Amino acid sequence: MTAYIFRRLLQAIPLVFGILTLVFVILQVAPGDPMAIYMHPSVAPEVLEQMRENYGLDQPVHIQYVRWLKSFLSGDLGTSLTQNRPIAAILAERIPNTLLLSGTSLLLIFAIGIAIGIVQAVRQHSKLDHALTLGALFIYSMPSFWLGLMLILILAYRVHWVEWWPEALKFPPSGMDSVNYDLLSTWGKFTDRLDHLVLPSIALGVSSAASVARYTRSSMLEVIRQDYIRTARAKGLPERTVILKHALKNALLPIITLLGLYLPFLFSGAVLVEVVFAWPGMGRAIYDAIQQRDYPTVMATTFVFAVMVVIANLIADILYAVVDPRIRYERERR
Amino acid sequence: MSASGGNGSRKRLSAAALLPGLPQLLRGQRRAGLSLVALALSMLAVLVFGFDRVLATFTVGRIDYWVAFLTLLAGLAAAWWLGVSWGRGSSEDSAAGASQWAIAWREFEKNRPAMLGLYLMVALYLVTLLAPYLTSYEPSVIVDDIMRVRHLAPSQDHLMGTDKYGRDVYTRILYGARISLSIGFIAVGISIALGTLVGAVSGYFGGVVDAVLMRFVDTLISFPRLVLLITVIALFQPSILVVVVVLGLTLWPSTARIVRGEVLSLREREFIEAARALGLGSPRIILRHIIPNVLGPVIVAATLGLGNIILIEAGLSFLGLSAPPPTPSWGNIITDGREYLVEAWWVSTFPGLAIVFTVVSFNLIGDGLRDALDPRLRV
Amino acid sequence: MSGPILQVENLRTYFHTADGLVRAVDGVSFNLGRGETLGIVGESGCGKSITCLSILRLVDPPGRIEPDSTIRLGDRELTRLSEAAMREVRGNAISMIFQEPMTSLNPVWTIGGQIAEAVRLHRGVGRAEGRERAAEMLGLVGLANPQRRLDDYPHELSGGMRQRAMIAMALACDPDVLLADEPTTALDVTIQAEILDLLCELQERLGMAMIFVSHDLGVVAQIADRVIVMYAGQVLEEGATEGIFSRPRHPYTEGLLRSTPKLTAKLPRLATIAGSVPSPKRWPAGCRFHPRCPHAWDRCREDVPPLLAVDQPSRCWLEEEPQRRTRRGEAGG
Amino acid sequence: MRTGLFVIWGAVLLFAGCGEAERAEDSAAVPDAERYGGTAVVAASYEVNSMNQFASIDEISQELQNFVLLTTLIRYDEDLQPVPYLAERWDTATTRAGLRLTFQLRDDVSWHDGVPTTAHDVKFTFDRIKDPATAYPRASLLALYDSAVVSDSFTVALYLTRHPGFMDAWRTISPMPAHILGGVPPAGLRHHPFGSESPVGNGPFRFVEHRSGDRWVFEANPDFPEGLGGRPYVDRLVYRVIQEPTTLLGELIAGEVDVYLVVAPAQVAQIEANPGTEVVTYANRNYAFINWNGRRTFFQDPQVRRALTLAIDRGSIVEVARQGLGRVANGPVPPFHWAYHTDLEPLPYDPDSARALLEAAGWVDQDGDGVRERDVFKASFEIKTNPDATRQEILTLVQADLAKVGVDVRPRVQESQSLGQDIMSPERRFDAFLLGWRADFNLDDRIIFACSQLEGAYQWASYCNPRVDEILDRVAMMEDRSQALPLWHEYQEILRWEQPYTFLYYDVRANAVRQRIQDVQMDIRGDLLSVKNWWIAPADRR
Repeated sequence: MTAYIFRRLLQAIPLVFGILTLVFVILQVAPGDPMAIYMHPSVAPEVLEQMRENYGLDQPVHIQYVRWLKSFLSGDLGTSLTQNRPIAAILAERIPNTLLLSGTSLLLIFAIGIAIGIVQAVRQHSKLDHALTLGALFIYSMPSFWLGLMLILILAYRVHWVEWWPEALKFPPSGMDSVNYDLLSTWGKFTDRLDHLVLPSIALGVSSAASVARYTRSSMLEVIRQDYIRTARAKGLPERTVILKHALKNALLPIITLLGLYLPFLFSGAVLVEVVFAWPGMGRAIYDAIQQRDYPTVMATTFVFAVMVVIANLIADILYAVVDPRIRYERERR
Repeated sequence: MSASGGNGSRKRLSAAALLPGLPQLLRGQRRAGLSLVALALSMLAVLVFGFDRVLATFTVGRIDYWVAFLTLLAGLAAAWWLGVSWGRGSSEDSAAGASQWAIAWREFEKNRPAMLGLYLMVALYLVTLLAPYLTSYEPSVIVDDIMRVRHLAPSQDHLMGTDKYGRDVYTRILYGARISLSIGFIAVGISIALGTLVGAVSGYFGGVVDAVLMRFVDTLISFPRLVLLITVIALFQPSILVVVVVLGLTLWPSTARIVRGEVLSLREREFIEAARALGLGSPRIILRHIIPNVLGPVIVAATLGLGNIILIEAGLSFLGLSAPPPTPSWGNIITDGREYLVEAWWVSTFPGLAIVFTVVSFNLIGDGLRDALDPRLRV
Repeated sequence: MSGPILQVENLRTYFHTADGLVRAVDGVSFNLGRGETLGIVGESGCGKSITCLSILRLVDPPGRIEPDSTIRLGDRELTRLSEAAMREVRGNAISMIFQEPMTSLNPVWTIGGQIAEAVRLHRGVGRAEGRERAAEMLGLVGLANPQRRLDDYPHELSGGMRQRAMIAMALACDPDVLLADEPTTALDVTIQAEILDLLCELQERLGMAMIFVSHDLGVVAQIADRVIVMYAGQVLEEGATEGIFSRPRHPYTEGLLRSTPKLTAKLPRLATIAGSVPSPKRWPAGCRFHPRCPHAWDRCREDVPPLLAVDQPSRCWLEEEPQRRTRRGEAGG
Repeated sequence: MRTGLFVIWGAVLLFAGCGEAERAEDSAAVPDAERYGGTAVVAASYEVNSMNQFASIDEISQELQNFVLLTTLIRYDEDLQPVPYLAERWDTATTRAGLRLTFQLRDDVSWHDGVPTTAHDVKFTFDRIKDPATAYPRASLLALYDSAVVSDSFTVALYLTRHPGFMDAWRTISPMPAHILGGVPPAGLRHHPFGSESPVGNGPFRFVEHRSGDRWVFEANPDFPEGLGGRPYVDRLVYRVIQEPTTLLGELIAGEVDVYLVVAPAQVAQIEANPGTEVVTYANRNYAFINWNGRRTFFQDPQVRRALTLAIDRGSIVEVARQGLGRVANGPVPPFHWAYHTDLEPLPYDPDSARALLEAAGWVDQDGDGVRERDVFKASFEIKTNPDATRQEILTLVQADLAKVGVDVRPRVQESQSLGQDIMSPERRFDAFLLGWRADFNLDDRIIFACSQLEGAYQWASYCNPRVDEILDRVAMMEDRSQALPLWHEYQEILRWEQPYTFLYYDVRANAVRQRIQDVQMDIRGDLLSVKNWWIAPADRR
């Protein structure tokens, strides 16, 4: 197993390198000047030149590239042009936030998606099945930012046409916690954080949950047709046990590979959702950085995104091996 | 059921001339009949209720009017021609060894949600092409007295109300369909063409070519898509052209993967061996023998991709990274109206619904196609 | 002997599909005595497996056991039991072994776990006891080193070992009736024989009754006390094994026998039965075998023959009009 | 991003902003002791870059620096006259080279780490600003200043060339702590953790926490000297970034946000309709304009530029795009400024005259396509702007208006950085663009309209009028306002006629405030002007 993980890590190196190069090329080709934010009448041209020099932007492209790679390899992600602080420090603040949000969403996606998928498969062709299929399809077809705004209007803001919405189901529409977070008790902090997670994680995850439900349903239907399910039934096991113990674990195998697929998707979605819900995560960091042509931040953030995706795929593979004894066996034999 | 004598065919001709679809209905082919009736009636309705706008085609001379005019003519012609010819030789067709596509179509036809999606899509495209005949307003013209006509609630004059500039939302959605759908179509076209080519080449040649191309594909895939799009579009100035090209250039890797997988299994099959034995060159084998055989999964991916792109375009509009205003893409209309959601819900709600229904119909078609084209899934 | 342990009467299992009614099992009746082995033979698609699954009420929708069918286990009428009561029967009073040892075991759980599961469920014992019983059963079916095998996953066993494990699982709760649905078909010939011997031996030791389904007459001849021949969802002939094999009455049985290779007899070439099993959506009118029967005449096309004669009943009008038997039929189609 | 470009260069003013929150009348009844406590939450849709004066240029950073964390030497009173703040008093003396300005600092202000604030801090700050290696973005504030000399711990003398409004710089520059930053090389100041991780100030609030992209938290500084008002009433002040306006409005309505700075015009009506919130408006220093590229044939003719202005319904623009938050502009001097020409009427909305002017200039629609031509040139061009919702709305309206007089406009939204690059390039890569200026109290328009600047980075209109040059040169050094006023008026009259820009409107700032926050005063001097006096009645505290 260790050898396998090691091999996978080695394979990831050219991938990460490729991503870095790609981003560098795009940023170089793109029109626009990172120093433009400082251009206004009271900034003298010499001052701009001075800053350009300070940031090493006066160097030829290939030198900049090599320099950046070098400093990156030595663990220095550079300094943000707009925030004037080490990018590593910014990311250290932002990464946990994005992980918290996408992690919660992921949990939601799989918990809700799998539960609905099972219900649908077990009651295939029933009215409930059709209704859920249709509902999932509609949710899946909704733009996430639109859903986010609707959630805010209904659940947080309670515009006049949704005044019937119960007060208890109101959730804060922005930020990670209340302004008095640091004054709360541990339990208070926990519930406060949870409260703030509700809306963004729903907006981020609901469409993926719909697609997980779809996959689970078809995977489950496939598994239910298998001989070993009949064997389990022939043993006299209650239907619950048959489905939850014998069918589910098998049906989950293809779902686990989805994990690796959803993570880049979640990180993408995080950009929109973090903007709508004022969530101080990486998605917004990269969006702001792009908007302000903060090259070093764009490159560093992109790199971290890519590494996180690579790690996610690795985790998905390992998880797959854990759940499926057949694969474990083969790897051990190798 | 086929009409053997001249008498029967004359009767059918007159029935078809009266109303296309009537003979099919009389023969009990409900689906074909009703579709034809619906097509003919809707075209006639456009002609009757929008007569002055149809006439305006000749005076305005704008290209979209002519497109609408041709669509109308084609629609009417198709309705009557199909009314006469459709379903005449159907029994003979099905008897002979039908092609893979005919089998797929028969499977698809049985799938009711997929057919619903197909009807929705056809209607959508007709509406898009006929847009100038379906409204008496212009999408981007702002009248003088804005304060009087802005944010009017839906009414008979303005089916879906007016926006903050007093423009008719219904009209903007009609014209916006054109933008959103073309962005989708062209982008999918680019990505499918590129993805198929790369996938086919990679799978066919294998070895170093495959390794290099697939590493590149991996790189693009492990990149959060929207992040990549935002980066590139923001840096190159949002415009329809940039959005289309960038979407097309970033979405192809998944197609490439699908195609490569198919090609890898195809490569070993006899007919490719045979082609090689005949001494055909690689480009020819790829183009003539491999690509036609991987079209099925590619078409499915394309249909699902269309819906996806419409959603992505909306997201980009929200971030101000799509076609600049006043171009009415659906995403733009939603974004325009979102600040006024409370006072004027209609501005954002209707384009939102348009997106949802369009994406739903593409997804229904895509799922139907997948079921129809994949023999393994056939029960 | 106090009467049969299992009585099946007029069993009809129909599938109500969108394309029409499929009468997979259409009026099957038989008895199974205590300790007896009943062989069911017939070509694939004739309803043998569905009959077994119907006994356990495991037919998947849209399949349904039609009303008036009766399946009596001792004094219990299985068709009327609640689902919960039926679960008590499955794997406990009646258990089943399936054709495909490769796919009939759940690939993601250990063998031991899968065997112990049934024991714990029906015997209400704890984890340790269940495990012990599983090991005991694995030993019983002749697996070497049963304790270690408990923690193996199915893919770590060979086909024959898996079928042994399946048998162990089926017998773990001492069932009264064992349904063996082509348990040896998927196995190599040598292993087939081992498994058959094992089944015979276990049946004698444990004294249970067994229904042994197979399309292989040779295997059935070896193991069964009595045989029923099924075709197109019906029983065509029924009788003691020896009688069926030495004096087949129904042309279908004859055909089957003739198409079975024998080491002893020397035939110029192996005979086959002309045509194939008809679609269960549209059984032929009259005698269902008539399109393939070398002796068929008008009556066969129109009237449905009942099971005629008593000691070895056969569903054939030849029983009434034996003179109709043709030479052509003897030669084989 | 949002503010686009702004000019900041000095002068003194006469006219004060009009808006001051109409507060609860009974506020005076609450005894002072009961006012202490509670948390006030300020939010806006943009990030605060840094607490480091040497690095930041955005408006909100400066407000937090000058009113919350740090202290300026002087402040303006309601008549926009300098009043003492950190500097107890000052005097001026004429020297041979020009002027000597001596500040006497208070001796009871200390940095939040306990070290007293002294004249050395002022000199340190002055020296760093003057040092090009610091790359201080607003270095031109002190362009006419020469040197600083510390005479004792609390006295510092500054030598400068005499010019009008020389005090204005000290309203916006807060001294920085020399004992912390003194050892940092000038080029490294920008990256010092002081900016966003460990700022130490000497103002009414102390830094507690900064979470990037989320919030800044400050707490009351109990040691803030009585002479400057003492400890602020609220315990904590939180600044939150909420990018999406809809979300921000939701938080305001829900009561999670107390002050919403720079309300989107579309939301004003909703906030006013909501019980518990109100909108505070005041005329600020910004004005919006369309810059016509004078190097293009079409825009060279003042007649054509005037026609374009006449054809644009600026009243409607203010009503529709700004929800009435603005006033139609007639020139580059906003109404707050003492030199504003009160009797000058803006050009009216008059499409008929516009058509006549265009025709007179030779622009006629010859081929009947609805767009005018002259020779081979077509009256068709691009107007760029940055991705700001209001600006895009305006552009949409402008396009519609100009279409009615036969001028074809293609709006183009371009992301701020590359737009900045395009318009400042020596090639002037644009036809026209829509942006805004922020006029400072000390107004000097030479850089945007003077002939000498034609090749400069900011003379986008390529406008040159010798008389305008003369006026601008003279008023820049004229300290006597009564003498300067007629010149200023003439300047405004000329620009109204020649329209190098189409001046769209003078901006009115709208901020939303929850009523529980008492004694909020916001005007042209700043949104957070009165932050240390804000208080919340005990019952209203969260």
